Amino acid sequence: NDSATTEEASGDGKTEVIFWHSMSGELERVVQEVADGFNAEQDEITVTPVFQGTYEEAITKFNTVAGTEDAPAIMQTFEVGTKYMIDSGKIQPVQKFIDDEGYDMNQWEKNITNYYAVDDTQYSMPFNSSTPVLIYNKDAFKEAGLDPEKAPETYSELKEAAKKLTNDDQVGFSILNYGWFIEELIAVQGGLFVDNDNGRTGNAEKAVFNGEEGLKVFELISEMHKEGTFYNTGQNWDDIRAAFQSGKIAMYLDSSAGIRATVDNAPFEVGAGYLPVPDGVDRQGVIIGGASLWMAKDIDEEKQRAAWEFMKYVTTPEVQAQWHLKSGYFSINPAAYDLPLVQEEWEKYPQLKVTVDQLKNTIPSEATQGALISVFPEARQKVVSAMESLYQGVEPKEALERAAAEIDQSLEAANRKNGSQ
Amino acid sequence: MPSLNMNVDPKRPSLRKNRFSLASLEGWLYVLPSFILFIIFLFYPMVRTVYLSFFYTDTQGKPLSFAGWENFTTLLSSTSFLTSAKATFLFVLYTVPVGVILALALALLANQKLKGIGFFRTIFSSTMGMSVAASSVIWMFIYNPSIGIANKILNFFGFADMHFLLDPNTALLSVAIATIWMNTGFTFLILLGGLQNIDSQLYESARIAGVSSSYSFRKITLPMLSPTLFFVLTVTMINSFQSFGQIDILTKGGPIDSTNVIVYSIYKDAFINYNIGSASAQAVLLFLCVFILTVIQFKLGERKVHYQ
Amino acid sequence: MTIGKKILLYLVLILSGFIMFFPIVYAFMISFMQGGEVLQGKLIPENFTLTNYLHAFEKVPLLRYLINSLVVSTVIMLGQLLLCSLAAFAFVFTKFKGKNLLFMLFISTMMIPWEATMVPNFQTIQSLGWLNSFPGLTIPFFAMAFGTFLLRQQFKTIPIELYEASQVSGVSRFKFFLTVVLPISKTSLITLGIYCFLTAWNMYLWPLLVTNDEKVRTVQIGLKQMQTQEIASEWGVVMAGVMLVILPTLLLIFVGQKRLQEGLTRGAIK
Amino acid sequence: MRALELKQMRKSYQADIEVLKGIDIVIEPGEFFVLVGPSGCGKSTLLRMIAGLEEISSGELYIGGAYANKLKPSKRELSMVFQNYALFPHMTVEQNIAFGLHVKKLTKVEQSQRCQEAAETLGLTPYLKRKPRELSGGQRQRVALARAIVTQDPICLMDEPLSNLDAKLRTKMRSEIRQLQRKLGITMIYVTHDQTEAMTMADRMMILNQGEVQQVGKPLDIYNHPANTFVASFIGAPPMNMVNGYIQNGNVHLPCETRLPQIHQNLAGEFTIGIRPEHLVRATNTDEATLQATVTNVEMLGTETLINFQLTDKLQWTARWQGQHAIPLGEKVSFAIKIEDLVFFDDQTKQNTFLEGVEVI
Amino acid sequence: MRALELKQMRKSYQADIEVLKGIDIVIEPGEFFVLVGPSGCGKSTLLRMIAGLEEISSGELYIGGAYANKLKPSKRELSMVFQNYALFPHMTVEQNIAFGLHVKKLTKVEQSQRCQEAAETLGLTPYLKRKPRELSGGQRQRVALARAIVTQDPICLMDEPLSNLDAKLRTKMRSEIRQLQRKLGITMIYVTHDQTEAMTMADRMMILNQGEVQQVGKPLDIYNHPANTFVASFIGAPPMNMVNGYIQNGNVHLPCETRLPQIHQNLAGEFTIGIRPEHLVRATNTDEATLQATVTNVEMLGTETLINFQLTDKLQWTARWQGQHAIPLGEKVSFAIKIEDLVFFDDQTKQNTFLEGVEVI
Ligand SMILES: Nc1ncnc2c1ncn2[C@@H]1O[C@H](COP(=O)(O)OP(=O)(O)OP(=O)(O)O)[C@@H](O)[C@H]1O
Ligand SMILES: Nc1ncnc2c1ncn2[C@@H]1O[C@H](COP(=O)(O)OP(=O)(O)OP(=O)(O)O)[C@@H](O)[C@H]1O
Ligand SMILES: [Mg+2]
Ligand SMILES: [Mg+2]
Repeated sequence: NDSATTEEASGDGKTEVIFWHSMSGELERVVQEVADGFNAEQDEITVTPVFQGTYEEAITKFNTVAGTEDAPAIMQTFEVGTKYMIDSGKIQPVQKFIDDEGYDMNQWEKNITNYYAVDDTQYSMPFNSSTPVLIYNKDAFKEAGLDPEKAPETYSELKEAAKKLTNDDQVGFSILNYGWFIEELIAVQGGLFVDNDNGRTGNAEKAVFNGEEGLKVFELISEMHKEGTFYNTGQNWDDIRAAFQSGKIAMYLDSSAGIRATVDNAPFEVGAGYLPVPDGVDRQGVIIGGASLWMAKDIDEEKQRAAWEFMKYVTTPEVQAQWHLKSGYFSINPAAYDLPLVQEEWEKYPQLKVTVDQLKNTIPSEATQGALISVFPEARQKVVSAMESLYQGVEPKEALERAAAEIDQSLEAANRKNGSQ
Repeated sequence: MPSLNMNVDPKRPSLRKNRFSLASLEGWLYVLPSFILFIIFLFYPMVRTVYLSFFYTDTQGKPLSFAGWENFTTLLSSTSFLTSAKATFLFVLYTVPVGVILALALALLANQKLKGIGFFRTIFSSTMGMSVAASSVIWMFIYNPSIGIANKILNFFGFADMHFLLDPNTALLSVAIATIWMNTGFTFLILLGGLQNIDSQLYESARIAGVSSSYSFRKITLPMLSPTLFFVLTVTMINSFQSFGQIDILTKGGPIDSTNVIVYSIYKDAFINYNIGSASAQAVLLFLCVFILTVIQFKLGERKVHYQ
Repeated sequence: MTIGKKILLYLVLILSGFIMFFPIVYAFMISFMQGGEVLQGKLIPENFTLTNYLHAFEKVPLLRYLINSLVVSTVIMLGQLLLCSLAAFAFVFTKFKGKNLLFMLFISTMMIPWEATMVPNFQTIQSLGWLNSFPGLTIPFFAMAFGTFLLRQQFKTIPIELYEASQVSGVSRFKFFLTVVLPISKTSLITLGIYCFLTAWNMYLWPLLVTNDEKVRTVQIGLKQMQTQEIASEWGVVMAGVMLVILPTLLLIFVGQKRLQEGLTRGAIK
Repeated sequence: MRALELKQMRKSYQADIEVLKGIDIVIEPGEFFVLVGPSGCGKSTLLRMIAGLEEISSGELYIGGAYANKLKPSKRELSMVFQNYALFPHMTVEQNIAFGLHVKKLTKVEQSQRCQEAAETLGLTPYLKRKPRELSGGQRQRVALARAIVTQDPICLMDEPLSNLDAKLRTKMRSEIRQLQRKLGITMIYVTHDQTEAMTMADRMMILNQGEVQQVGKPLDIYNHPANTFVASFIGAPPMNMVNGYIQNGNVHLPCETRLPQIHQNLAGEFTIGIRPEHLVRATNTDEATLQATVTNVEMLGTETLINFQLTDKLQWTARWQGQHAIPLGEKVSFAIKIEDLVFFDDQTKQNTFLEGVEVI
Repeated sequence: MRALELKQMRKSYQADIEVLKGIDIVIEPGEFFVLVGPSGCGKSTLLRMIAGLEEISSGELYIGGAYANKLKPSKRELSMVFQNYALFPHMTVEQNIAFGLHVKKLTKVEQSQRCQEAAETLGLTPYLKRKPRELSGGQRQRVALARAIVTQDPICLMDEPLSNLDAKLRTKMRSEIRQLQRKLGITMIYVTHDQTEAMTMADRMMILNQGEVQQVGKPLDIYNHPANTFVASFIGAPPMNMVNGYIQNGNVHLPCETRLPQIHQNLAGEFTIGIRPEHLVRATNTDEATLQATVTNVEMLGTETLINFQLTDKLQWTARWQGQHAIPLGEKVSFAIKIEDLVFFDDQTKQNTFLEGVEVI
């Protein structure tokens, strides 16, 4: 019995904090290290990280145990699940502890915490955060006669570069068929995804990404694809990376968290740049992606406190520096970047700094705060479908409108259900 | 002769009843353990699913209010469900006949009396040892447009690159091929077992008659194998309707929903989009659909099957 | 068989064997690749070192997981063989009211999408207090329509004379089941056994759901733990994991195949 | 020792075809009861019904006085040799023989001893460790036989248990089975196609034709007094010669060249007249009653010779002579007939008129 | 019409047990060749080797003059009736019979006609639509038979094809098969346990024992001149009576109460002496050569009576008398013996010394 084991573990008088996460691979070890570090530092609390599968799998499980003894104290959930978690009524906003303790939240990176704050309430604690960046093959740039130190910044530069980079064996550019990138490409122009200020001043009722900004993004993809300078790599992260590493594509958008491995694995020099914007548009910055840590509601107050202690520990600059270096995710606490440890690493991987700069330069707004949608996963699927239809020759406008209409429907259905609750 | 049947011993009915119920009881006893587990772990959830399919649910799957047939009517009128249904049927159509025929061919091949045949049997059945997840990852690499072996082979033979999983026209087929590969091992093993169970005397008889091997295949092997074939067909069909893992890993239902088979759609609705009501309705529809097909298969098929 | 035909047969065998086995060989190759080699589309690794395998063991408690998987799979296999053969026996060799209906009911369970049953089953297991325990991992799978169906088909090919002969000998039905039906169906039982074992071995979502503890978790969770989403997976290590995980199963097939070859018996003897 | 009683037992596999049409018979405890009849007449079906393997369509069965229609086979305490052996392919000969012995409450030692004995009796000792598949047809049949006799059940049903054995072994088996049956007082129902078996082993025998009982009785009685033409021609090999003839004024008229004495009885009318082949002996002196005919075929079996001859254009008769007689084909031979050897059957009902021992005037 | 030649054919299933130990025989085209021998002696194995179903361990097989060791069964142009029928369970009787007919280049009409004919001959017409499972044992066997005869292949192998038929049907089948074989000139190899079948059907017959040929020849020759004690006791039912005796000064000494004349030949030494049961006739006058013994068992078969008597303490002999003789058990009977009916076998080799027709002094 699960609760039994919990009791047992806390038999030595320590409060046990179960921490469900979805960090697999190398990341799991880093999470474990962080927990170990915390456990070693004090002797009141033990944090036990437990891998619970993908975010979707974990959330399903959380959903079934929330409110019972089997619920974990800390639950990691991806950014699109934010609204779901808020609405579920089964979590305790961390704002409570911030207020209780008068914790200074300003040490946290505003551009990150913003995403998880609604109506000035901080709901969860950002944990692993990333943003999209443009990754490119410097060797290929050289070969094509482009400046390898200067990444394309506008659509026309991008197109230009892609054209030059495209030959029999290589295609200039690619974006993973993943809704996140579209959201980012719209946000960087200052565009919104849904109405009611990206769902942050009220439940989103309509999709608005089919506006001018979205159209520009779709047109870019469509045009480039028609020209043959855009390569469709599907929905798999590994596929697009394989395409890049094997020299099939010369530029693509990747998550900031994946950069280091890409640099390590590529048999050529890798460059990183900001997300490109349409010509004549001011860069607004990027939305944070990744996941955050939530606290369960119906558990012992003591456990909640313990969980909060852990969260605070996680955000200390030292821990964040480790985290940033080992995982590739951003540090929530910008102070971490000033540590010599990080600076050294940045020497080695200048690409990392690019990502951090891009985030720092982000102008806080509803657009870059990111959308809050109850049907976010579904919306992303629709956007992916729309992207895919572009490759089949569907007009960008039509594809966008169709996706928007479908998302409207889902929004309406969701709101109706919420209303009847 | 009905008139004679009237002439029954007066003590017989009671006797018969007694014996009948006793024998019945024995039969039930054998079935009971399975039956109880089925009730707890399959029928009860299924009933719940059916129940939920008539409700609007919140994102956590709690019924909110009675929806009547609405979940169903919405589904049946939505194009995406129809696409899913079509994809499902196509998928079954691609995988079942080809898969069974392929496995049968391999089984026939491996049924020869040759030196070292055991090695080949092991090879042929080896795909059975691969989990769907592991196999799918391998196939993901094989199909990868930039590094995959599939395109390398195509190029080798002078064909242009293909975007197996990225082109809505080929994605389903590509997943089907991977699925066939995954299923072949087990189907092969079952069919081989069936083949080896056929009495060799029958073949001896045929060999003496001098009929061609294709004739004895049609007239002896197939009919004698029919119980096994029937089983394999039924099971692969049902399994094919339920394929999930490979789609999740290879295509996630895309591109443009072309591989969004119903089970995957159920999964998405239930675990990603939190539309439990709709997911339940789809599950019910899928269940009914497979059930009807299976009943038909039993009604038509079992008649043609020759048991000993 | 003429020499020519033999050679042809061998050629076809080798070719189809190669095609069937290629993906596994490919996985094997990947399991030795370092860093980006996989993503660069290499077929053969630069050098065959065991580092990936060592990494695989380091990353997750693979040995522990393997043992758990072994226990879980074996228990499930035995449970399924027992329950399925009992039920199949009833369907073939006993008469009772509603037999056919019950059989259809059994078959129909195969059509229930497991996605629909998962959450309620989780709650059942939770309320039974079986989370994090072997019963929770195994018992829900003991009953299996598929296996019952398979064995029913096999049992139906047993000549009824054998049943009659043992009836006349005064042997009880259960004894007949033990001493005649089971041995004669050895082939099918082994096949089914392998299948059950492998399916259990390959389970992922259910063990993930009902366990929170490394002490009872199984290898497929371990495999998943090796893969990552947003950052690049180390495919070499993942495949090393895959190879380690399929090694026992391939071995099982190999051994089972041997047993299958021996265990062939045919119908009644006239 | 257990009696068996069959009351109006009927069986139909398909709705409208009756395979057994009301069998009424009481089989005494310890009796050796032989069942004969042409192929497909229902012998195996009857055995299977007694064993409880086939449902009784109507009628009643009593075993040892108890109503047994619905009794399970395993409760009937009988053993059976199946016509098609029904050996267990996965068991060795030894295991096959010992199968089911454990229910008899015997010690392991007794079991194996009985098993050894049976194997010894049936000459199976060298094959005890083999699987049925590696045995010859006759050896398999003997395993089936062994399996039945080890049980020593009070009732034993045997369906052509010796059909695949050679004459010598068969003779041996015959006496072994008979002795065993006597010793243990087994009630035996035995189906056979072998006349010698039927005649030598049976206490009583029953002739079945198309599901109907033709005659029940002691073998010799049946041989000597066949109830009807069917029995007459079925029992005895070669079968009884038969022809349609008539009696007028004490003269027996056969449709061929004959010289027969007048008979005493006050008989007249049409009859089917029969005579056994062995009664058509070679005529030696001229004043015997004779029948002349042309020889068409001669079969010398060593011990005896079968002489086929053309009685009428359409009718062949057979005579059976002791010893070896190389008669040239086409020769006209005189066969002596004793008038008392003739059997008269009612022309309509084909029933025996029991006019035997007709006196010569 | 096709000849068959077997040269030193051997077979072992397991490494060290030879089931057939070098069979040398030429079977003439169109010959009806019967194979007999005790159960398990290798008859079926031999047939299966000829058919090409069993590998030839060593030796050579020629069919129609051509080396056939490696020939496929289908290329040997032969048909076969299997001892255990080997019917196709999933096909109707009709389909079973017609199976493989299409390779014979016959029109559909011819095929179905042949099929009808065969079914008619074998009395299977009412069962054409049934599956083997719904047939009686004899009916199944007839289907197997029909399947072989429809093909009209030049060589036909039959393994106890009539064992499950009743005497009457068997007699009929016997002549049908023989006629068909003659008409089509089929070379037939026929395994049987039925002596009558062997004697009446065979052109030549071969006696096999433990994989070794004992004697080959015309049935009557074999009956009259058995090559050794095995053949003597195997052919003829009941078997030849045998005893160890010796000749001294022209006197034949048997270990029992006898009165035998002196013999002429200049013979002496120990012999195994045999006499057939039918030669032990009832003594009628007092000056005959006789043998006295006590009757222990009498079996009346209708046509004939088998009288068992105690020759010595340990040895039982059987006499076979025509007709029905109800001799009381325990009676002392005198059996007349003709000295020329005695057969003398070498005491050591058990081979026949061919001292037949020994003259009485
Ligand atoms: N597959 C086999 N493996 C091993 N031994 C076998 C096999 N088949 C037959 N034998 C043995 O070979 C010997 C000859 O068998 P075969 O079947 O030829 O006898 P048979 O003369 O036909 O006897 P029957 O009259 O009883 O049918 C027997 O002792 C038998 O046990
Ligand atoms: N399962 C069945 N379904 C339909 N008809 C059957 C079935 N079994 C037997 N019969 C028919 O019933 C009749 C009697 O069969 P049964 O087996 O009792 O004959 P039998 O006397 O034993 O003959 P044989 O001497 O040839 O073995 C036959 O005509 C047969 O065709
Ligand atoms: Mg029968
Ligand atoms: Mg044989």
